[in-house]
Amino acid sequence: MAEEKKEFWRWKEYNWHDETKDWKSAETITAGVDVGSVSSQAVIMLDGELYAYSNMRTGSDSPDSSRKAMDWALEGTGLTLEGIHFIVGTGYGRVNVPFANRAITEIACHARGGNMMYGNTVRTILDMGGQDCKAILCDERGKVSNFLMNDKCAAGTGRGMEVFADLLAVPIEDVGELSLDVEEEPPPVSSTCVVFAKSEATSLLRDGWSKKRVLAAYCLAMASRVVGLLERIGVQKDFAITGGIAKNTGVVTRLERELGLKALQSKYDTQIAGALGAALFAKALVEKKRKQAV
Amino acid sequence: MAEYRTEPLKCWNKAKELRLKYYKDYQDAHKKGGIRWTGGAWAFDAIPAGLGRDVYNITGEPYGASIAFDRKLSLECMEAAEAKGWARDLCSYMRNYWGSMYLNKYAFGGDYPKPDFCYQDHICCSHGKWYQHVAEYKKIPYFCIDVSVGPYKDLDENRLMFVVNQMHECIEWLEKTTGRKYNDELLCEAVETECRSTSTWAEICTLNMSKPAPLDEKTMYSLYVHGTLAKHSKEMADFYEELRDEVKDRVDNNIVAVPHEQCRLMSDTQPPWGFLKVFRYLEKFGAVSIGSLYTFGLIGIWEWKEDGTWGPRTTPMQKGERITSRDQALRILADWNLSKPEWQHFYDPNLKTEMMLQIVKQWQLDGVILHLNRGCEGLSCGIMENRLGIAKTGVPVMTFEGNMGDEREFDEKRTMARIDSFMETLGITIPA
Amino acid sequence: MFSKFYEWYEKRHDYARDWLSKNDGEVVGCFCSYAPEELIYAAGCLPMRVLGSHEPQDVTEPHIFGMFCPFCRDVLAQGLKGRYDYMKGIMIAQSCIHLRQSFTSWRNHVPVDYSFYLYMPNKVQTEHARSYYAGELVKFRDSLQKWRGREITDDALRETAELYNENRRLMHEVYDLRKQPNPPISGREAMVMVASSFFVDKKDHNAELKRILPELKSRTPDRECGARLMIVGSENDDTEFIKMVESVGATVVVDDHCTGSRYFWNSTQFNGDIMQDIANRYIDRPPCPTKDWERRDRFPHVLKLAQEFNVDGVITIQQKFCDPHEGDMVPLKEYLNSNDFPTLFLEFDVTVPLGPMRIRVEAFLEIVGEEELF
Amino acid sequence: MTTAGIDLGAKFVKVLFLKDDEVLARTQERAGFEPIEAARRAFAAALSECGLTENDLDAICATGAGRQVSPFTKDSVTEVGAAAKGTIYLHPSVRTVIDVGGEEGRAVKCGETGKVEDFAINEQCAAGAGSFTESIARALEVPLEEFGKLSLKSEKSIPMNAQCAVFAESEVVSLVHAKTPKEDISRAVHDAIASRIISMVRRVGINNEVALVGGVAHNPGFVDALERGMETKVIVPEHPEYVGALGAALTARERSR
Repeated sequence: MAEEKKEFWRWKEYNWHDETKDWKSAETITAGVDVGSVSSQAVIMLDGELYAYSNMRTGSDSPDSSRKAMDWALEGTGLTLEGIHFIVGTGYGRVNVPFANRAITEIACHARGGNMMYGNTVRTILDMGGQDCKAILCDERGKVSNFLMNDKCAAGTGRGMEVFADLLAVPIEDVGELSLDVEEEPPPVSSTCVVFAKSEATSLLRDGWSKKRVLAAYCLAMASRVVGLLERIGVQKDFAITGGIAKNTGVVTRLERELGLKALQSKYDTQIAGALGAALFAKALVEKKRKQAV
Repeated sequence: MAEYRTEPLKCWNKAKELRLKYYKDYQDAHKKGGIRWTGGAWAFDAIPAGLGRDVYNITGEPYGASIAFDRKLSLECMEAAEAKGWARDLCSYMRNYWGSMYLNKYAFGGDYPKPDFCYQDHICCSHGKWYQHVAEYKKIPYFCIDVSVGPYKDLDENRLMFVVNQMHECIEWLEKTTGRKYNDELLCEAVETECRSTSTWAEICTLNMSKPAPLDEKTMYSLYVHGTLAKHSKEMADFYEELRDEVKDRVDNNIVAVPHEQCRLMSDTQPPWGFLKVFRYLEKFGAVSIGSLYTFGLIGIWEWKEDGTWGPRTTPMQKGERITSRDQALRILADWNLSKPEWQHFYDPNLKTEMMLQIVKQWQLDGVILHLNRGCEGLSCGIMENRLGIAKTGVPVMTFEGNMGDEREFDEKRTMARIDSFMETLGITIPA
Repeated sequence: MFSKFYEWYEKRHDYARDWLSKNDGEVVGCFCSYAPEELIYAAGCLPMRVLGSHEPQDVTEPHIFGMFCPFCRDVLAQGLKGRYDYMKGIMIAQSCIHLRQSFTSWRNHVPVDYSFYLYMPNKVQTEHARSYYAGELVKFRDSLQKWRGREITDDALRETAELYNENRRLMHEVYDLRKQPNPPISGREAMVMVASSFFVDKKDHNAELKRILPELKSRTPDRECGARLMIVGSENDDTEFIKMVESVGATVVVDDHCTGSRYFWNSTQFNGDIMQDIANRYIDRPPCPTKDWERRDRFPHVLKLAQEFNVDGVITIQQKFCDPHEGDMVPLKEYLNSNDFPTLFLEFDVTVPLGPMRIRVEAFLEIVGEEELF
Repeated sequence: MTTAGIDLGAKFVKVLFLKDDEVLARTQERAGFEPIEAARRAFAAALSECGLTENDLDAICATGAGRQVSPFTKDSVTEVGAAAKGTIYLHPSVRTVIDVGGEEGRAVKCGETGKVEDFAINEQCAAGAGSFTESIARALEVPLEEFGKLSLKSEKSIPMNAQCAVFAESEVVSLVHAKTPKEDISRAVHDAIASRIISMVRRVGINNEVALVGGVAHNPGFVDALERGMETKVIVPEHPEYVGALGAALTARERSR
């Protein structure tokens, strides 16, 4: 039974650092580590500017995942963990980042990170993460004023999308594009429940639907569920999406259409918003600490 | 296999016209200087009738169901209610109704007509909140009568008078709210008419004891609804008498609902209104749903007869009584409504099981289908105990989960698959 | 200091069995905080509200449909599993539809000698409710007298009402201490104190309250107060949840729950006819949403508590599928927000998964808390 | 008489040939998106396994979600009926049959002849048992086959409450973060799924004896959790995943008599 199955849900892991910058000349080096339920990111900042980051899957052990993410972000920079002045942990495993100086929720971090990524006009941030989905309202400093999370049902999460990609044997990075390649928008799958949507998709395919059409129906259903969350909190402009699903154009395009609002674009990777916010908080905290010490 | 004669009801179009006229009348009420009120289908609607002959109402449950029929509009309404922050598991009639109000869309075209006041009775937790919110949102007055005085078998003077006293209080409130003088004669007339219409509906249901059945439940849904709109109205009462005569005629001439009837069932609670094809699917098996405690007993008023059978409740007029005073009218109205079969299980599921088993016996049924309706906490109250109670007597019973007004909670394929299994259990196959 | 209350709370069945061995009476299960316990107590019985067990279970599915609230399920499960096998009587004062299910299923499937469904009015806002309810209470008294074979005299009722009033007054005194800048009592301790009063003989409970009060007044809290929170909503005796909230930089200083302040907030006023006096006390108490119409009388009450206890924010919680509270949540949030109290809404189940709850609470505290991050 | 039963399930197509009381062939194929093709393959494999041709079969009956599209026969029996019939044939004393698949669980109360007296099927949000264990095993980085056995090593009960498979996964993640041993997590997961299935079984009543059929019956952790939860022994027939196909073959035989 244990046949070799290709894992279509697996997305690419990567790291990056800015070779034009030299950490040795930085006054404040801070980092943020976001250990999510599905993915982990580490971000290193030099005086409040992005320097290096990594993005990888969370393993079954979160301290270990946080260490791996951090090491990978440091890789090739010559910088070591000890050289970082302040580290903030965030995400599901925020209290399990052994080397962090402080833990802050991912809700605050996404707002703060979003503020930098999309500019200080952003007022609504939708974080579509692995297992939950958060609608966040914030002010011009990136301070949260209100938030909502999905409660009863996990429809509209990255986990659901992974399950789906796997079922249809479509690499997860391609889901969005493929779902847009349909002549006419199909009705949304009636069941957005991850478990039941699977059986519904199977029967649609057996009824002769193309994979693209099924993907379109699922992306649409997912978008409508999320729009519901946004409407409940009351979307304010400007609006931005962070997290893994932000990369899925199939969901984002439909979400924008239903909402009648375009999401802001950013030059940064949408998945690092939480870690970025954490690193920014780390900077504020270390500066405050220095002031107090004086 | 026997094939019986089947033909559409002659009064079908009239039924439809009456229904549309009702919604149109409400919409146009202000043009004629009339009054518009809104509230539940269980409200004592004979009471506002005393304000004049130009008083029109819209009852929330059938209105919510009308929206459910229009799946696109219903989804819009649900989403509008959710956008305001309301929970998705609240009463789906209520969410449809609120959505229509928020969107300012009347299901029968045009804007949502603003009511002059809200008036109803409190049967479940949602009903109290439903019109409280409408009244707040539309900034209109609200009056609600509490009827939670226990099952009819235990009714006594203290309990009856709690309801009657609130009715008196309500009349004073109506006068104050509308500035109109209350007319007791109109009240008496309305109460008499209500007794007549609700007893006649029960009579129509008893005609379905005939085997094969002259009516199927899907048809009955379109007809019982008149009672949920305005049970006190002369038009509706007259229509029910006409319908009764026609159904009698169908029985006499062996005109039936399902041509290959080979299995008789009943259902319970409201159906998923967007998916009445469930009943068409049953027909393929030659299975006819002859009704339910819901279709029989939500509008029909019944009583246990001396011979142990269950039948239409004898009206005060049939007993030779005339209604002539306000107090008498209110006492009769309260007593009559408190005996409503669909009201008893709010206190004790066993009372409902007992009535359902009586229907199984008297209407000669082979099985029972229970809709576990996520959209209505009131009528689903105790439904699993009903299932147990029925199953214990050896009567086959199946359940399916759905929602009367929120199609997102109904799984068509799985429901049909369940029906297949149930029919197999009953030993019924699709006739060739 | 609160060890006695914790012990009662955790070993409620032991307490009840012990009570039975010492008294010539029975334990009567109550299904709602509206139960007029004074009558039961005056009949020589111990009223005991069935609260949550917070244990997952799989026995209620045949009896209660899936869309009904987890609390009503938890209640019935304990009965079906025989946790209350010493309890000979049960009664419900009419409350929400969901709890009625637990009561009727219990009556059908758990052996009891005595059961009573009291038709407590839902419309407490009409004056007619007073005499009607007093009339229903008379029936309850008659029925109890018949069952117990002894008379419930007006004097006994008066005495009991005084005992209950004393309990209410003492718990008020404890609650008053929570108004202090750093309250000497945690939210969890307060919750256990009120919850235990649902099972314990009021005489014992009063004695313990009197014992701790002087000590409590001079107690120096060993923790920072942090953000001052209020918690409002449906039935809640989830001490683990409060513990979690109070471990992340906050203190719950007041509540509006039927298992909390609403249970003891008002007391019986004596005007001559003791049955009417008791009836009035229940008609006039801070209402459950089920009974809060046509006006919303609960909202100003909640606001007043929030102001008097000087809270920074309000957590509104609700048992999943609880229709009465769901019908209040949207306007309640608007009402509190428009009065400058931020709110956080959470949905409860039999057990509350602490991980997902914690992030919501922490994020909320980051909103209401001081601005050290900016 | 030789008959065939074809079970067109959501994940696998299974074929079983029955001659008198002897099973001549058992084959299965992954259903994929073309279950008819899969059925043809499984059917051909079964024929070659016992060296028969289609003409040697006296009757064929289909069951499973895809029973109405079966290419070989119009005759069909529902999953509920087939599970009951197959189980009673193998274990005549059984009165409660529990059938758990990837996305659906069923409980059947049956009489001596395998006649269905009552049945229950899980409602929405019931977290498909099969899919659920798969995703948790993946989150824990444990191979699926070992995941079930792992739970037998644990003695500790940790309550889990999430109704939804995905949220349950977050509860598992919380347990992982709290450094809970994998075997305890495995047991918690199996207990949670079993508890949901038992809830459903209680609707029809737990009437001795109880049997578990379907692919999940191969998972010892689940069987153990089920037995503990119901406080009764559970019979697992040999080849539990073929019981539906067997029931269909038996139905075919009955109907052609």
